[in-house]
Amino acid sequence: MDDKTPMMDELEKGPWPSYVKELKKAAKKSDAAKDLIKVQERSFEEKMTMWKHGGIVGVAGYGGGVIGRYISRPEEFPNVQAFHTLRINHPSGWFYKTDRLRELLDVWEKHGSGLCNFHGSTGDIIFLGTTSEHLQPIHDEITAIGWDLGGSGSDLRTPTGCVGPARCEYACIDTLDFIYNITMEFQNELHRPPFPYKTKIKASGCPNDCVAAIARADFSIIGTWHDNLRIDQDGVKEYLDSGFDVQGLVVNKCPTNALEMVNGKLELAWPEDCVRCMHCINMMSKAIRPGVDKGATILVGAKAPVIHGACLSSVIIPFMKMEPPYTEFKELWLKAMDWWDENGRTRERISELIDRVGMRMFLRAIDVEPVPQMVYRPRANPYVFFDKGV
Amino acid sequence: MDDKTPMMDELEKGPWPSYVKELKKAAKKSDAAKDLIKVQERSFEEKMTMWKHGGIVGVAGYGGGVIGRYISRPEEFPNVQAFHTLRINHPSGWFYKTDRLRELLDVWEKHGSGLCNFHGSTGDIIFLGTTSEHLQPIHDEITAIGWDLGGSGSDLRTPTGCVGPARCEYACIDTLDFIYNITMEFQNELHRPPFPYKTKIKASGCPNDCVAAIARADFSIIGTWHDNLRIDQDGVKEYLDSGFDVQGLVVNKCPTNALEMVNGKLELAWPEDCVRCMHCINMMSKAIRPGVDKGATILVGAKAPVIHGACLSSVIIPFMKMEPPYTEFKELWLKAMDWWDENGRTRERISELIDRVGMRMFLRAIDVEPVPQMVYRPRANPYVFFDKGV
Amino acid sequence: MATTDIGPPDYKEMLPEVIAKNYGKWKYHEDIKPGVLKHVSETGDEAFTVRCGSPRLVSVDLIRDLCDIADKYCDGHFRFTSRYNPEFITPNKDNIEPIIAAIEKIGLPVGGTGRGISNMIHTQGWIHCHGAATDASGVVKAIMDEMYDYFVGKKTLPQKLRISLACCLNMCGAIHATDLAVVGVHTRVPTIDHEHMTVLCELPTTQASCPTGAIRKHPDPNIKSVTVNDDKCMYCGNCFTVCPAMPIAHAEGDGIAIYVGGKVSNARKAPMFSRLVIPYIPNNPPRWPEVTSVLKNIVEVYASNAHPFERVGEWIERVGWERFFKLTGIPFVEQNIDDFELARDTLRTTTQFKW
Amino acid sequence: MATTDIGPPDYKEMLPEVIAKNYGKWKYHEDIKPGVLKHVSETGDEAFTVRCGSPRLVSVDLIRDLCDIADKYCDGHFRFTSRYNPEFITPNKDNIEPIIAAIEKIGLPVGGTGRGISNMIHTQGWIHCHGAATDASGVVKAIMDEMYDYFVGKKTLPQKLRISLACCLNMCGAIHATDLAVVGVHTRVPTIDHEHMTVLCELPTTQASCPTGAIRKHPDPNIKSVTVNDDKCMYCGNCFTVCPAMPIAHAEGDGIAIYVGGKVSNARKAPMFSRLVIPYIPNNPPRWPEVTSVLKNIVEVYASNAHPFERVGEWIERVGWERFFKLTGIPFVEQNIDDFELARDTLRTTTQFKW
Ligand code: SRM
Ligand code: SRM
Ligand code: SRM
Ligand code: SRM
Ligand code: SF4
Ligand code: SF4
Ligand code: SF4
Ligand code: SF4
Ligand code: SF4
Ligand code: SF4
Ligand code: SF4
Ligand code: SF4
Repeated sequence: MDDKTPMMDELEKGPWPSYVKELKKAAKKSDAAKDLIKVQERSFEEKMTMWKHGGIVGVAGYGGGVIGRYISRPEEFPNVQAFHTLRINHPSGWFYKTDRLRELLDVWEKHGSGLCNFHGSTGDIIFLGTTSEHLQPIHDEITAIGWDLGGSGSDLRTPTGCVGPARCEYACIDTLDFIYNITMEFQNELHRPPFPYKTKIKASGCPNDCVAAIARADFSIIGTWHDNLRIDQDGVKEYLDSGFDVQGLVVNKCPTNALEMVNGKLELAWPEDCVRCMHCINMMSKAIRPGVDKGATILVGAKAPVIHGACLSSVIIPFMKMEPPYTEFKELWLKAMDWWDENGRTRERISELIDRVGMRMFLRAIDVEPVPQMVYRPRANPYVFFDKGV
Repeated sequence: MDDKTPMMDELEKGPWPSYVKELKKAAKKSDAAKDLIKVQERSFEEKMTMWKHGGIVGVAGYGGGVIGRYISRPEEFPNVQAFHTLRINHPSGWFYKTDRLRELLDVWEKHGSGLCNFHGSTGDIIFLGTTSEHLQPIHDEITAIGWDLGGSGSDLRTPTGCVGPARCEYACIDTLDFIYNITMEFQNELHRPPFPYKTKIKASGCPNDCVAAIARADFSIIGTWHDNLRIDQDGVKEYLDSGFDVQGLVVNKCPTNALEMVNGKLELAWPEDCVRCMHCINMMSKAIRPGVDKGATILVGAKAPVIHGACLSSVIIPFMKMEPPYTEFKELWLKAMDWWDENGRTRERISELIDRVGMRMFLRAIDVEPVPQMVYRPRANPYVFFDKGV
Repeated sequence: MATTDIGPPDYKEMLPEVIAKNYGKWKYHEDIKPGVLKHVSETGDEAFTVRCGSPRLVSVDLIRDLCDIADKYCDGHFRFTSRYNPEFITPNKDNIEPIIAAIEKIGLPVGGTGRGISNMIHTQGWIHCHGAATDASGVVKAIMDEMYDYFVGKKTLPQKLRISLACCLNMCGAIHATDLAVVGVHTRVPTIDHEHMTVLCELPTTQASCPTGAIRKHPDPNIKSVTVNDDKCMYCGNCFTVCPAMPIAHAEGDGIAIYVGGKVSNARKAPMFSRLVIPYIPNNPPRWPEVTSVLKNIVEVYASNAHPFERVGEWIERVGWERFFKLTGIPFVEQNIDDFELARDTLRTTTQFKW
Repeated sequence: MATTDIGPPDYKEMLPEVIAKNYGKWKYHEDIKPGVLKHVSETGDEAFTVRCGSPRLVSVDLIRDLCDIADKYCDGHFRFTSRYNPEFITPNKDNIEPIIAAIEKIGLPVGGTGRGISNMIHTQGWIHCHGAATDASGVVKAIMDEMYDYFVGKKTLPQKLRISLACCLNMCGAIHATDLAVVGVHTRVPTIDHEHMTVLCELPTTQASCPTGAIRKHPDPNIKSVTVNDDKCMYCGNCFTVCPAMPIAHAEGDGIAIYVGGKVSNARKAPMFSRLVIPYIPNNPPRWPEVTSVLKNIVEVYASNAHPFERVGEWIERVGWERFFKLTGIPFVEQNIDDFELARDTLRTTTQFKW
């Protein structure tokens, strides 16, 4: 086999930064990275993955955090025969101090391919490619400098939150603190897969949902407010004076027509109609802000398609105050996990269980009363259970 | 048992015409009707039906048109021991000539309780209550005077259509002629249940759908037009002059914002956006009319909840010309029936079969190409078949 | 040999003269007054229609009375609407008042047109069906007595409002898409008559009839019958439809559910299903006062909150179901939340809602 | 004994000074220019953020380069966004241009803010996953080269547009709710390695893994394996996920599907799923030109048709999917019509549509 990689080389061109360049940088120091380029080239030629199912590999005392991976043609690509990844739990909000980060990178360069994902799509730092022998040393060395593995397998996956109060005026909850707090509280659930399948928690500070919590987490915590949004008329005036089309781009686009321009003032004329969609706030961040009675809506059930099609999370608690130590949330989550644990089948996510046995069973298990906020609309079919009588 | 019927008597009171009075009128001439009042009173007392499952009864050569019915307490109510109903196919549009109708009523008074439904909710005249011996004579006598039974069982049920061109300016198809034509053409399918289950056809002259075709018929034929609706500006002026709020009640309520008032004229400013919802026409019948290129949208699948929940019909043919002898429609319907007949399980309606095997199978069977008009939106799940290759 | 397959009479013979003459030529119409429509033809002809209510379950005598009116004023023709209402059509304006008088004389109310409440689509109930979980004609009478003013035009509404009733989940009125739907419901698991099971029923059909798969073969191979998993049964009665040995009616358990917000017309919004708002109200003959009063409340809340020309469902979808429950004071209960096959699409997958 | 369960570092240590000081006190923000945001605090402090693109799959060297920039201009701190973009935050306005210059020096583009296209969420592809039906990083590179102008702000759009990619139906990017989703798909039934079946797989789990119930026990009791009903298989690969003895990858059959119109934000409209518009495009490395050109076309049609601040899905739902297919010229095929569990809700149950 020749070592030419014309297709890889092609992907060094073009304006967008090239991952092939990154592979090549790593290849200067790592034989595994060198082989990886060839693997990739071969995949392009054959239009097929070169990887096999992973075996069970890991670190002492943990059931997750490592994805085992082996090449299907070890003769051809000996340096990536085993090429496992480790998932490193990121700090809340993906903020880094460079000295701490450099320490971490050094460990990885020593023990692995030197390639990583910043970040994986769950939110971990991914160390991409090492052999089984290196796994334990890596873990020992990163814990020694204050880092730990993230989730994989049937556990609580690494929770993530948006940048929130750190740099966003819209944040209605402290996403960073909340995520850090529950990550620490549920270390056991994160590291020792106890559940029927994976489960995820993501928190966004407001309904803009910048971590896509509603689409990507079994528990989606989304900041909101219970009183009225606040309008600063001086701010409104500034927008008007600047020629910004408040009527056309804000008032007319409010999904519930809750706003009105009255004598040059922008008013939340129908406060009870505001569904806190953020649109007017997004458009006029200098003039409009969320209310002051802040908390979160808790939604449950998002996941990818396998098996019954993708789900978005749906409202379970319209409003919950979110103050440390987040006891109300934790109790709710633990009740939900208990119920799922007892009733879920293997590889059944919580939304699939809810679908199978009915929302009412879930609500009973977590001691939550049904409210119309949970549904877009009531059922149309007449197939109703009265197992508690009429 | 005493003969008092205090609850029935109560329902003689009140402003709405009383069916109890009708029962009592009939009871003067019919012992069965007399017993029926008692049956009804007893049901009110016991909060239960007094009727049993019907056995198989009917008329020679037909498999439908009669619903057998027996009382559960023949000792108590001997005159309604057997109390079958006959369904008489109504004339298109439910128009009657009194002499023809009187002849029909005479037959019924002679052979049955003298009670009827004008009409059943499928659209038949229902002769309510007679014994098995009378069934054949009734049929013989009504056919002799030019009437026939409607559908029941696993057959084509009595087709119905709105008043249409007979008295409605909106009619885009001749509902009466179409219904009469197919009723005559498919007499065999109507009288000798050939299918896995019942199937229905209803036709409305326009999207107002005054026979609820889209909710109540496996095949829903709904008149529409393919060109632009017609606006008569003199008519518009009349509405404006009368103080009618054209902007607020018409333009602003068009679901696709296709209309605009331009210098006192009402214009279909975005004709390609009009979805022919009828709203503007309904509001301004003197000024706005459907276009001239008229035909029908064919939708398939409406039914009641049993077994998988109620269905509304969905678009299969966006536009079909509807001229006698309606060959295109008939061919389509026969192809659909063939496919359903071959593939449907017992008691499976056509929409349930489509759900079970997939719309693409249905479209292939009826030789119809997929078009986006068939769906509100494409699929979200990635579970796609490529059984014809990629 | 009996005559067969002659079909119904040709409709052409049944048409009033003014209709036959102007068939397909109608130009526009006007609402003259409650119950009276005027249709104008391109020929210049006019047709006046007088519509009236009917109990639907009628004696031949009542129909003959209608025939008499038609003979007198409408060249011996009349029709019924798709909601059971008799209609008298005449080209002669002067006939309107006499027709109205004649109709009122035989005890029927003139009305049912325009923005109000027309006659109720309904079914057999305890008058004739073995499956009825409630009565039909009796409940309808009670409701229409309550809604009378909206029929005769003494009160009007933002737009047409249709009420329908079905006495069991078979929903013979196909009332799953109506502004207000009244549905008879069972709430108890069917009992099983093991003794007559094989005589009366086909076991595979019976099993297949159950939407939730609650019916299994009896575990004892000597008993040729079935068992029901109580936890899975939602009392639809479909097993009873196919198998008389599984009676489900129950004096205390049977009653009425209320569905709201459906429509079939394509005007403005696409057709919509009616949605469950009250899962159960016990049967209370002869006047079902709990049923009539919740319907009255909903109609009044609609009347005072909806925009002009907004159907019930359009109004609710605009303001939100959470607002509907608040405005009507109807309690939201677990049964309102769907848990059947398409349940997922009803869950609120957004933070947008009203308090 | 290894240390365990210490968790990630405390985020507080990781925060830049200006962030720590103004934590929770931000008042409003401004878009200064593409890639640069200004946040103003109630304290009067300002924080300037410079955002740049990244290939996500990076060498430690690149991260160290980023660290260098952070050390020089941002008191040794920086962050990544939820879409993989590095962000440098400084209270000092004068640092903006030097930071931009430093970023460009290491080959990264400044941008990704405002009404354009940000970085693509994506997955492993042929770089690391055994299940990949297409590559990830390679396709992403090809697409982002095409979309570059929308990232750096040379071109803008009516509103944010998110593109994501997943290399198989597991959809690790959870890209089922994104404006444009690129999904690796198989189109051939898995083969079965009967010999290794029992060694490698648990039969009940394998059977249960199939969404359509296509997998059955092998009819021959001597063969401890399974069979697949070809007619029921829609190539999801879920069986392969749990059972290595059922390989599904196929050089000619694998490729890419395009989904359109999803969103997750609750702004204006509720979150929406992305919808299938092109069921299959063959893999064509290294540049997947067919994929990039259809995406470009959709973006351009969106750009010239949507209203200001309307996301792709909002635009399509307003004008109708029939219009979308017409405007883009994408053929509508049977695969676009849903036939999975919630299919019924996607069928057009109205006569309202555009030609
Ligand atoms: C690394 C990562 C993709 C990436 O490149 O970013 C990834 C990689 C894999 N995912 Fe994932 N998933 C990753 C985020 C996700 C997400 C997104 C998220 O978390 O926001 C999802 C969708 C959300 C969800 O949880 O549903 C996701 C949904 C899946 C699924 C489908 C689960 C489902 O219930 O539908 C599988 C299949 C499985 O669990 O068997 C899966 C399985 C896998 C496996 C373990 C393959 C397998 O069949 O066992 C992949 C290993 C690839 C490899 O060799 O490296 N992965 N996976 C992401 C984790 C990185 C990190 O920790 O930061
Ligand atoms: C008489 C009538 C009700 C009425 O009072 O108006 C009626 C009465 C019965 N229907 Fe119906 N259906 C009647 C119109 C309907 C309609 C409405 C329509 O046709 O527009 C529907 C809903 C539309 C549909 O077809 O789905 C309807 C959906 C059903 C169903 C449920 C079918 C389903 O697929 O969901 C059943 C159950 C069955 O077929 O076993 C049913 C079954 C029955 C049976 C035969 C009872 C049974 O279990 O076998 C009822 C006989 C009652 C009796 O003793 O008189 N009936 N049935 C209607 C026929 C009168 C006529 O011919 O004009
Ligand atoms: C006579 C009848 C047709 C027939 O063949 O029998 C009929 C006749 C007319 N309908 Fe209708 N509709 C008739 C049942 C229906 C039904 C079916 C039903 O109620 O079961 C519907 C669908 C209702 C639904 O959506 O649930 C129906 C939805 C309409 C609409 C749409 C209303 C809307 O905005 O949703 C219009 C337009 C309007 O009202 O402006 C309409 C308009 C009309 C017009 C004005 C058409 C015309 O120009 O002649 C007719 C007089 C209306 C009136 O009553 O004020 N007709 N109309 C039916 C009378 C039933 C009755 O006795 O009350
Ligand atoms: C930095 C980041 C959060 C983080 O913790 O990392 C972030 C930050 C901001 N987002 Fe976001 N969003 C971020 C991911 C998202 C996501 C998630 C995603 O893309 O996967 C969403 C949901 C997207 C969706 O619906 O598919 C998201 C939906 C929004 C929206 C709603 C847009 C809409 O109209 O639908 C706003 C409001 C706006 O744009 O006016 C918003 C507004 C903002 C603001 C203006 C908030 C603020 O006042 O600081 C921030 C700068 C926006 C900008 O880039 O112009 N952010 N934002 C993420 C940057 C990702 C990137 O590198 O591109
Ligand atoms: S989700 Fe809200 S609070 Fe969080 S970063 Fe986005 S806009 Fe800010
Ligand atoms: S937040 Fe949304 S719903 Fe509330 S007033 Fe603003 S635009 Fe309207
Ligand atoms: S459906 Fe249309 S054509 Fe038929 S009666 Fe109603 S409004 Fe007239
Ligand atoms: S028919 Fe409906 S969609 Fe067409 S212009 Fe009139 S109101 Fe608009
Ligand atoms: S709705 Fe049910 S109970 Fe009523 S007539 Fe129809 S089948 Fe009988
Ligand atoms: S009543 Fe319905 S749910 Fe209950 S056993 Fe019978 S068919 Fe099944
Ligand atoms: S999307 Fe599929 S192929 Fe891609 S990383 Fe996830 S599991 Fe692997
Ligand atoms: S690929 Fe999917 S559908 Fe096909 S057999 Fe495997 S699990 Fe079933």
